[in-house]
Amino acid sequence: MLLDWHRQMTLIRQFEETCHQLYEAKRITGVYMHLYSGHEASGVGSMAALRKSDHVITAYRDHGIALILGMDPKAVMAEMMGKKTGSSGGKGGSMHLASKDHNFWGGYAIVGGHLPLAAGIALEARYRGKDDVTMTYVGDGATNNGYFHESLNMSAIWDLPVVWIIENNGYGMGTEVERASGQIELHRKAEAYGIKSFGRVDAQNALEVYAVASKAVDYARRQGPAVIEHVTYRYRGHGVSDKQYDARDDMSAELKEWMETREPIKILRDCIESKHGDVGETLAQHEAEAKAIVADAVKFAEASDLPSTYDDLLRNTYVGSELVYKTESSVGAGID
Amino acid sequence: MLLDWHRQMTLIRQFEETCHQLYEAKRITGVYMHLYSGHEASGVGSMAALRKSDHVITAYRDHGIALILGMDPKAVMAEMMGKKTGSSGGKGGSMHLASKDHNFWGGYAIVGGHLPLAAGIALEARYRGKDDVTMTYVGDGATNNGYFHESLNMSAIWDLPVVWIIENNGYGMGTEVERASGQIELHRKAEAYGIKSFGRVDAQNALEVYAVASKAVDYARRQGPAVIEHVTYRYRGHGVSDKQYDARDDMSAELKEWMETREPIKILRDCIESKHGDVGETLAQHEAEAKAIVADAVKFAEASDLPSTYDDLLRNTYVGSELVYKTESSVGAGID
Amino acid sequence: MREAIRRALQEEMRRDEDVFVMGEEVAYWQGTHRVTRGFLEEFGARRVRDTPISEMAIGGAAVGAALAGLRPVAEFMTINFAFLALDAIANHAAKVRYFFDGMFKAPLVYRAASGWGNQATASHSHAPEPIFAHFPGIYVGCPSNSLDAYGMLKTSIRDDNPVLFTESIALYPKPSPMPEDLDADYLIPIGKGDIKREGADVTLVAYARGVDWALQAARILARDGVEAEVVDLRWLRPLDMQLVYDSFKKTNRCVIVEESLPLYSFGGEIAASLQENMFDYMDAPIKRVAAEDVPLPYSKDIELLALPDAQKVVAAVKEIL
Amino acid sequence: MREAIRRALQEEMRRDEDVFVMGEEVAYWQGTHRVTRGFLEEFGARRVRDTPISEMAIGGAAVGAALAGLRPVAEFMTINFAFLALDAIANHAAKVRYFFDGMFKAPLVYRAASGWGNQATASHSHAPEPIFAHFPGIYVGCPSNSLDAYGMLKTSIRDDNPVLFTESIALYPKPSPMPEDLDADYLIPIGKGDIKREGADVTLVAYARGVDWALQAARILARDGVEAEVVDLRWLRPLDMQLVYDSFKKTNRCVIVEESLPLYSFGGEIAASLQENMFDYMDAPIKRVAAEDVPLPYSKDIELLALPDAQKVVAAVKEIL
Ligand SMILES: Cc1ncc(C[n+]2csc(CCOP(=O)(O)OP(=O)(O)O)c2C)c(N)n1
Ligand SMILES: Cc1ncc(C[n+]2csc(CCOP(=O)(O)OP(=O)(O)O)c2C)c(N)n1
Ligand SMILES: [Mg+2]
Ligand SMILES: [Mg+2]
Repeated sequence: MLLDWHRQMTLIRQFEETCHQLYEAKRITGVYMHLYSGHEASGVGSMAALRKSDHVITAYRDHGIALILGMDPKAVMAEMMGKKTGSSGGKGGSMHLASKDHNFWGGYAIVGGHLPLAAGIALEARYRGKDDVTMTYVGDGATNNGYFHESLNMSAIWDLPVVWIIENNGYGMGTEVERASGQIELHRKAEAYGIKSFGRVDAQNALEVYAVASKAVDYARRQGPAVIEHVTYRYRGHGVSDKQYDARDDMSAELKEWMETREPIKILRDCIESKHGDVGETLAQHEAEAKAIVADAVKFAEASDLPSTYDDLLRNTYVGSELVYKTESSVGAGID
Repeated sequence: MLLDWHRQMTLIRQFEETCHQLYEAKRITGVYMHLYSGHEASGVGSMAALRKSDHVITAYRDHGIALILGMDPKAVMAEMMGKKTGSSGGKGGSMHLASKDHNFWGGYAIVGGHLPLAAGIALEARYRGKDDVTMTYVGDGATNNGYFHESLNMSAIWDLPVVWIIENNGYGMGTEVERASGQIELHRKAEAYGIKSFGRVDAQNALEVYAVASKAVDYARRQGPAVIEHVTYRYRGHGVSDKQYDARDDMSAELKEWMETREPIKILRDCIESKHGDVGETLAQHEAEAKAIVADAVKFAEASDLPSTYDDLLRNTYVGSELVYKTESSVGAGID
Repeated sequence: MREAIRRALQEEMRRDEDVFVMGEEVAYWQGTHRVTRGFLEEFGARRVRDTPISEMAIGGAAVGAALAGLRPVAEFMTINFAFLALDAIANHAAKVRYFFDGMFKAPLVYRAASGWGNQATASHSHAPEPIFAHFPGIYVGCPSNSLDAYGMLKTSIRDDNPVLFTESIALYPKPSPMPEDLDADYLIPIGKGDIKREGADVTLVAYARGVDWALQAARILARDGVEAEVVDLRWLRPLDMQLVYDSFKKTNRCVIVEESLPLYSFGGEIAASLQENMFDYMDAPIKRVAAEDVPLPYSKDIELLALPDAQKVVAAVKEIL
Repeated sequence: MREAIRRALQEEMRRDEDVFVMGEEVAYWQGTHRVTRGFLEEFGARRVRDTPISEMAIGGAAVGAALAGLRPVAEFMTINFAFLALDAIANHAAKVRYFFDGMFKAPLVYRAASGWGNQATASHSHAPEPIFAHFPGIYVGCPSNSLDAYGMLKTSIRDDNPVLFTESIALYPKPSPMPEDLDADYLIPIGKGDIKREGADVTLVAYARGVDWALQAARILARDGVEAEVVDLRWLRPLDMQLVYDSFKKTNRCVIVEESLPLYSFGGEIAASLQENMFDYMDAPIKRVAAEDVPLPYSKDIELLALPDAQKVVAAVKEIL
């Protein structure tokens, strides 16, 4: 399992750093792309606690989630470039990845907007008496939005099987948690809803993440909503158009420290080695694989076509309705 | 002081019960009127902790608040009837009472909508270095709305001098607190914002309310936001168009019990008597006064005119701008 | 109209186990407007769900439940409160299919009581259907009588797209004819308008409560020998403009009637399309009758001054005859 | 235009101690669009306030602070996020004066970056000014160049009414002329439109970024000897319709240009008023150029298909010449 985690995390890092380079090189365009570099253990460790029939939903920092679920890196990279072959046909881009086959419901761009969707998805499970869990990722900054409040409360009163994972990477864009939230231990917000909190986890350590997530998922399956706070860090700033690291030395110093002392891939590697001894070769192989996979993905994406017709533009605004409508019948008695 | 409280509470009860009768008699029209009967001690006890320069804001259950502040019952009753002489010129009605002279900012009808206004009003005090407090009343049901979350959090990070008083009367319309909120001890929601909670108070007892409110007001003045939960009950249902008491026996039984065992005016009367001995005459006098004041108010209101012209309709949509505008000057160098 | 809506909803819940109701006071309180009266008893708390006062969550949870395969009918107690759900409605319900290029569908219905004129005061006095209909990705239906409400709501529930379905508060108590042998599959196609009265002299275009005013005005005008044709668009999105064009070709005159505020609204859209596409048929300017352009007051006489009515429609028609 | 807005705001904050800025990332981050660059340093954290991601609270706290006597300039990072504040804006800021029949005033400005065309995807791709301008009680200003932005923002800050002031993202980097000796009291009256180009053959009505497209189209048309008059309304509420009428009396032809979605929007309102009031001057149908009626996509070529541009304006003009 640990080796597989390493493979996943290596792939994510490779994918994200490549996206960064492609954006700098203007081979990926647009204004919004938020990378998961630094967050890898948060996603990998927590999603390892899920089973196939469970559900996943997140915000715009969604590349890592998509890859962990097993979405094809080709289709994901093609989506970055807005290609027809992209996982969302080029309509959604970086912020709107999703995969029906993986119960991955997306990828949303309005802060907090996906949280009530998570409640609704979990409601379907309760409604049908299934015990599938909806794993929901939400940022620290988003916890200050009304959507967070209303959604967590709804999950509480309806005992919905949601695991609310607060990915606390210290910032909402340029705002530190301390300046945005009256409660800085974000997991304690669960108290306001009577939701069980599984506390705060060092999310640079995939094993710790997994241990807590397993408990929370199990609890959600059997009882109701759970909250976990993942303490992590973003390596590439808020998003690709974020130039704050150049602007703020304190941030780049902080970043340096995180990368040196709390690098998730290194932490995982260390504990793999402490368990299995020297696996250097396998791990090196993962990196080689990751490079190859991402290189292929880029090739595939760049070779694909952009949607270009009016038909491409209009398609899927609505479902074509298959209803057969009867004609109106004759009219009689009054009714209010 | 206690005698004055009794006078206030008696006046409110008389005013509200009269409003109820007038509505039943269709002498007050419209669809929304939410009475403060049963809540008297909550408002009287807490506002006794304020000083003249403090601010007050509430939702639509605002008659009692207006009267406690000393608004003229004539103008308030005229507002119920939508008269020109009403405190809001007939534009606002029951849900939109306010008085600039009393720093009473209203009376708002959208659940939770007044909460960020409270934060903004308190911000003005902080901004100017004044220590005036903004006393804010909010219902139990409203605490489940996004407005509540965002407003309390904002008051916390900015250390705003707001006392958030949750008037928990057990219901939001027909929904019990238990069915609407994951956290049923509403004061504990303060935890989510790192706001100091002054706990839960029996708000049928004006003295207990006053004791806690005084501490909270003092804290808000010197430090920052405070939360208090007032446990109270509504005697006249949610609003005048609420026919639930006829529909639900459990509710009317519950009401009966509250009126018999926790009647705020009786509780106050008992402790006045335990302190000052027999004051029956004075209290009877209060009732007589209240009847007279309200009867006058009704007479005044019914004798007043309704606004009726287009000018009445349009007036005060905007402030007539007094700006003197210069003419456009000639154009030169470019600027982005 | 209330009974027809209640019946349609009840029959659809009986027909399809996936259809459920959520909203403020829909269950124990029996619905603020009594549309879900008896539903809790019949369908139980699993399918008739009271929510907290959380419009953002109501709006968004309906999307999630629909994505996952249910058919939520989410009620906003009044459309005014749906302002708090604009993002959930316009940015999520209406776009979730497009974001992912058709990967998902969101078969949901938002129901909301709409309209004013009962001294509800400014923040509770709106008929803002055109504002919501501005956004593509959702349909907007606004019935004007019982039978239409029945057929339109059934269609809305069965359709695989999100629908905002508004119900004029003023029409709830109004009785209107229903067929004795009403077919439980009586469905009114989305986007299909209806001629509510035929006439050759002027076209009155309206929806929902506006149709009432238009029909009253038509009766008054008939006394003076003026025959008005009343076009009930029924849906604000998609718009059945062809029906309006065909009527206008005959009458060459048009007055548009709505309960909403006047600016950037229904009247503007219809008038603009008409002059753009029917220019050669225009014998007179197209007129608009709507609310006065003010926040609406509590006091009853001035509120009535602001409210459209048949007389205002008649006056507008007379200006262009 | 960015610099002009920054300068106007900075000068007003220097002039009046009661003017302050609040919004997401306006302080330490220097403003997402850099409009408040340097403000934290100059004015300090008391007057330049970062907020949490709480649009409802931003919208409502501005109202409270204004009621209490301050002059907040509250920024929504983009207008898309103001959807979450529709209730605070339309039901509170716009109505608080009316509720209480003039007892209070709310002198505040909501600033928001607006517009699309940069692959921001559907939920972040709106220019919905007309939706907000639907509601009486607030003014809506939408400048098209630096000098207008400067004068309009100053007026908005000094005026005692609430104003929604939107800034086209596409115009931020655009340089446009400013007077050398610009008067710090240069104020553009609320509701005053402006002729941006004179011409006798056709009237192009626009605002904000639409003015850019109209002016480009006018230059192209001039090559074929067609002289277009470009009317920049500048404010969507109140509307300077007289300016449009006067131009139309001369040209008898009109095309309306906007960045917004097409239905229930700006083009509809202007076209409807024109045909209603200028019927006798109409020589051709009034045309509308707006976004395509779809949620907007990420992929760049199809996004450009949906975006209005000068060529679309030219084509519309040619249809009615
Ligand atoms: C409602 C809303 N307001 C503002 C934004 C702009 N915005 C995008 S991401 C972001 C910060 C979110 O921070 P956080 O929740 O901590 O997530 P992170 O980016 O750190 O993963 C903001 C303010 C938005 N997309 N939606
Ligand atoms: C946003 C919004 N949603 C719904 C309503 C309808 N409504 C009016 S009062 C009310 C109940 C509020 O209950 P609570 O906050 O407990 O206050 P109380 O009436 O008990 O004093 C509701 C749902 C509203 N006015 N605003
Ligand atoms: Mg963060
Ligand atoms: Mg209550």
